[in-house]
Amino acid sequence: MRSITFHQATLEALQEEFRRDHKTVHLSTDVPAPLRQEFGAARIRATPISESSFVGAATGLAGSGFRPVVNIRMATFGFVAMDQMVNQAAKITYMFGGQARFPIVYRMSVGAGNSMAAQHSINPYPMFMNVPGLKIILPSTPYDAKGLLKTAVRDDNPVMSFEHSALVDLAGEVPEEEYLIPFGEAALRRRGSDVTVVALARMAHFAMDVAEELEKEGVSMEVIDPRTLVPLDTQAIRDSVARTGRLLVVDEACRTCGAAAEIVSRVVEDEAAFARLKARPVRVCGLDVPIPFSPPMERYAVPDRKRIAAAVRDLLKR
Amino acid sequence: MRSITFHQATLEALQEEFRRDHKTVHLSTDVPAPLRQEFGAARIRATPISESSFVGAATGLAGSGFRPVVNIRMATFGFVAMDQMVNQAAKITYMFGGQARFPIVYRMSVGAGNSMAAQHSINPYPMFMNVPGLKIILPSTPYDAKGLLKTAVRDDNPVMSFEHSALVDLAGEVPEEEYLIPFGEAALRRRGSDVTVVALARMAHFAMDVAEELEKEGVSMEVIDPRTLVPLDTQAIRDSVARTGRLLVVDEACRTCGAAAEIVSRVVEDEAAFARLKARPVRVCGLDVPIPFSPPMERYAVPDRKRIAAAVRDLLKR
Amino acid sequence: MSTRKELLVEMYVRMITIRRFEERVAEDFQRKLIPGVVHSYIGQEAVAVGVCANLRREDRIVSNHRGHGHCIAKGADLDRMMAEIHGRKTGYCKGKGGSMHIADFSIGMLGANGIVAAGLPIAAGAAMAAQLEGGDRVAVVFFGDGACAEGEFHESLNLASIWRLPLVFVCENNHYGVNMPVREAMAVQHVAERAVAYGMPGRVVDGNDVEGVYDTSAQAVARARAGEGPSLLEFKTYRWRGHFEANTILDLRPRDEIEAWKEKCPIAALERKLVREEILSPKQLAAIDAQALARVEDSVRYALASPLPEPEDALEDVFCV
Amino acid sequence: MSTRKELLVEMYVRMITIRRFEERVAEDFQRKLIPGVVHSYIGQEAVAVGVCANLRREDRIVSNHRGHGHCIAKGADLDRMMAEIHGRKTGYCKGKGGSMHIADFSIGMLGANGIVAAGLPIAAGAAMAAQLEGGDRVAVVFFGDGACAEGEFHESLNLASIWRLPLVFVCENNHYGVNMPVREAMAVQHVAERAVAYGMPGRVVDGNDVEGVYDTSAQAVARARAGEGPSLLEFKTYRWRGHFEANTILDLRPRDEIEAWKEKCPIAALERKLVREEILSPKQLAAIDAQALARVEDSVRYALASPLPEPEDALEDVFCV
Ligand SMILES: Cc1ncc(C[n+]2csc(CCOP(=O)(O)OP(=O)(O)O)c2C)c(N)n1
Ligand SMILES: Cc1ncc(C[n+]2csc(CCOP(=O)(O)OP(=O)(O)O)c2C)c(N)n1
Ligand SMILES: [Mg+2]
Ligand SMILES: [Mg+2]
Repeated sequence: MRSITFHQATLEALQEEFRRDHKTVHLSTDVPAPLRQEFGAARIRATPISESSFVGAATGLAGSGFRPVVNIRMATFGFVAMDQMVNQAAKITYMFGGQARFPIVYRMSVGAGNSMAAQHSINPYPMFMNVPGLKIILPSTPYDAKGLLKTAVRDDNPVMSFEHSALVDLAGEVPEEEYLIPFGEAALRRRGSDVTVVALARMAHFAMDVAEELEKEGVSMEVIDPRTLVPLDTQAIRDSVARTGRLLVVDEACRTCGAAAEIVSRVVEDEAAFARLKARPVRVCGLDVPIPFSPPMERYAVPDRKRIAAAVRDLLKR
Repeated sequence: MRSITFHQATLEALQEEFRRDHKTVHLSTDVPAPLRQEFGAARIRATPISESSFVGAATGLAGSGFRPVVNIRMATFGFVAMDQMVNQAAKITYMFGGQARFPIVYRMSVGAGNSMAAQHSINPYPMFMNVPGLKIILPSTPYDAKGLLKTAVRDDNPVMSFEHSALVDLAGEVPEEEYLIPFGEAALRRRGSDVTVVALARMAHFAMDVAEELEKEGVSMEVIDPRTLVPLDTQAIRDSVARTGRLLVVDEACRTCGAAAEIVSRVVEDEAAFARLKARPVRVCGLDVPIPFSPPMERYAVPDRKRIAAAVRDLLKR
Repeated sequence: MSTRKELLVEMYVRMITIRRFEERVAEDFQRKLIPGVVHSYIGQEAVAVGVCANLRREDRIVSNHRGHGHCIAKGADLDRMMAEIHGRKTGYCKGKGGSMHIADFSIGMLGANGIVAAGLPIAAGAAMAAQLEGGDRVAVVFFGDGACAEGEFHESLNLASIWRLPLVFVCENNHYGVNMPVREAMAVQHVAERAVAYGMPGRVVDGNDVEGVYDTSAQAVARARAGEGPSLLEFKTYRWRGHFEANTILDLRPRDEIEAWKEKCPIAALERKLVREEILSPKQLAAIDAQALARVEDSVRYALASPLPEPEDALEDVFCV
Repeated sequence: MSTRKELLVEMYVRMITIRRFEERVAEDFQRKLIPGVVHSYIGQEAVAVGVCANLRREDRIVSNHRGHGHCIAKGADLDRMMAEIHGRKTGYCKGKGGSMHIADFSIGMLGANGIVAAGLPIAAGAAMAAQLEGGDRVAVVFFGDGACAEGEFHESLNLASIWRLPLVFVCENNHYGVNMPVREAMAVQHVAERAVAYGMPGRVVDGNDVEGVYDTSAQAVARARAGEGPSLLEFKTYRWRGHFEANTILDLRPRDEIEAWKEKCPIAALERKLVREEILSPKQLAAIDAQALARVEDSVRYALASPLPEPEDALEDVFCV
């Protein structure tokens, strides 16, 4: 199968969906040239730097029968438009009793690793998970990115796509034929029997590396990549933990009230999974600090392979 | 001891602190008359409806040696100023290497129960817990409200005070003498041996009612009110669970990635507490829905005494 | 009757309907029949009616927290409005929204909004939709003087002007945002002076003169339909009642100021004109009024006869499927 | 030398220092010595220097993502700046901030900022502090043309005008926000036209003429010191390099436009003037330049000799105790 980058995969997803449905429109401060060329300046709009206005405009467009895709670029720029996402788009279907559909896709890049410092390195998806009315995808491979983004464009609800900046140039197999990936189905990246490692976004790759490394030590790691956080494939995770008896959640986002806390809670509050737990569940997350600029500190602030491996080894001691 | 309302207690806290330190200033769209009268229009400013500007101004004031208190009123109005809180104030001490202090208090009212519908009934403190650099208090009694708010004004960091709208008129004992309540010390509301119930804000009162009710059935409930969420008195909760072997967390905020998920996770990831758990930990939280307007639905969307009692009874069956 | 006369009568019907509707809502709120809060439109009727009289069903409007008048002016059904305000299952939003979140997408009413100024960007999107559709639909957004201090005011006017969106910005300057006088909230005299910052026309008009409102907005709507871009209209008016129907916020406005504005009642002014120009007799006026009142009473009966939602209905409509 | 001449020389020293500093930063970035991104100030030196020449140490400035020039103009230490840019422990922020977050509160430099327009409200707060202090301190905020589309631009100008804050709004209009031409981002010709919406003076000035910048901002600063309120100054200028020193964003600006603006180099213009008016000889100029270069080279040596932070330092400074 051909191999393309994460970036190309998301571009293809939009190209295909924009061809398919002429009600799709694109809003962003910097215009993706291939989209502008193919679909014109009316549908592919370059916006001023005023996120509230164009994020809010997306809601008005959606409520008027269009399917806007908003590329906010770095997730951090979304905070100036926060009300329009969490207080308008997320609640509007509900507040209006379901009388209108609001198909909106927000794309935001996230993640540390490029020395972009505190404001440009955040992973805010846990904040949005706490807001009912938003679907959230978090792809880790070009294949998933394309399939999930296409599903997102067709979804009749606001969907946030968080895309890790360190994955943009990652290449991976993507079929020529069209495909969609449904929301709420985790990817079982690797079967294993000793421990369930739920790893998000970039961390899924780290977890796979660690699994390979630890295999040499006789450790059998199961690696699950949820791919979508809302809805979350809770069942797949619980089932896995019920089999392995051990849970490690790895997430680059900050620990407190993070996605990992939610995943741990969903597992332990399940009778079956709880009963099978052989050891306390463990989280390896981004530290509860703003991301520092200088590389030694930045590397320390987010999980790495070593920390993941250590956590797995520690878990297996019990 | 004299009894005053939650509202009066917070007003007294500000009056005392504003007398104590002339560097304190107050910003809000509607001016508290007693403060304006005593401290004048220069320090007690009425702002236009432009939250980003005055929330941001608080950061500039703080960085220039003042101690601003910003009353955002309903937490929902804070979303239009989100960047100034989570991306500026929260990170600024850190990004600048600790060279300046940013003593800022943000007051926000939260909570459902008044048929104010989705935009005006939110409990967004879990979102802010995910943001390092913000301290968070969540008082449930006039006594705590006063003592914590005074501590907040003296703290050299941004502190968010979330105040449940249904508690504003609640009366309670508050001494005439000055006192402060340190952050990070949970209040043990009631000793018990069968189950630890960690209950936040208004839910602490519900939990106390349930404890009384269930006492008649021979159930001994321990009730802990964390009072501050950042820092969180993790030790007190773990110790309690290690004694009772059972954990229920009750929070009105939405369940997913909520404060309850964090509390559950902090307990189960602790060796000692985990080892003593006799039953799976349980969360009773606000449903993952925007708060609906009509009373029957609104009541259903948030925890009530019945749901708490049922959860406790169910836990004790194991 | 000539078209102009018909128009005046039609506008009168709408205005008196809003007035009677709002009076009844206030009354029922005080009687604790209505949950939550409601923001009364009494005193501002000429604005919603004068503006919306220029609109077609397929044109879109976006409203704010003080939205009942906009709904009625755009042709919303009183029964379903009243049912929503009472939190009934038959309401526009199945009881999920209440007074602050009434919407009727089938008539182009894209929703009231509890967040000050949040409707402006949404309206820009609705106007962009109209532009993409290629017809001559327009969008109108209603907001208060208080909203003009918010960043979204600026961002939306800027976006609309650079994209020449078919959008009319309607500022209802009732001189206060809660208790903050607009003269303390900005350093210029008129909101509409700000239009120059966006290269769009700005107009300041008596908002209690429905004909003036109609004529001014007719120009702005025509301009929008012609693809010539947005306008900023400021209508000076006044709300008669407190910020909302609840006693949690004091009304600090001067008593005599309130009374003076009541003298300038937009409905009484129109009545005088209709009688003076012999378009309607006092008797006909009374009949229309009685009919409006009857419609409002019907809507209350409808609301009260409607079932409350089931608790579990709370679980529906988070997402549409 | 007369004061005016001294001023010109002093401004020349600052401008050439910024230029040499930024050249070296760009070079070291290309050599991958500097992590993250840096936004070059080359081409805009006259703005920061002309404005800050009016300020005292205790006056406060707030900057944006393109902040090196503002820091140097306000008197920041090159060593600690360069160390910060290189992520060293000896940097202004102990390596926690980097290029986009340099601050020096001891000289009233309240920080660069990675979020477009976020500095404006912060500066309003600094100006309010000055007002409360009761002296004649002022605050200045630097922002780009792109920032003028953000809501915080509007909110801050409004707040400053109604409170008559001692604040000078300095828009560095370099004609683009990344690749978005300012003429497409707003429907008026000049940002400063927007001052009328706030009842404050607005001025449009050649931002490459340091004397003009100095004189215009002298008036605005004097006005602020006198308690007469804020001003909006727009300086037309141009950045010579790409949006930032990284190749992740293409520079889509016309080549010949860039070249034309290089012809209008603010430093070359000042040099010509200094020589023409016989304030400095070409030789003296060269000596100053050499000295600036040496200072920059020293700062690089300082930075490179400084230790990197320990990984665990990441845990400090989340809160101050
Ligand atoms: C962002 C935000 N801030 C504050 C509020 C609280 N609030 C509701 S209405 C209102 C006053 C609005 O004034 P104006 O826009 O003039 O409308 P009016 O009520 O006068 O019709 C305020 C402050 C809010 N809903 N949203
Ligand atoms: C709120 C926000 N949106 C977008 C960005 C990304 N961004 C950084 S600088 C910039 C351009 C700013 O243009 P301008 O204000 O003119 O400053 P210049 O770079 O031209 O000096 C953009 C879009 C950001 N940092 N913050
Ligand atoms: Mg008003
Ligand atoms: Mg620019």
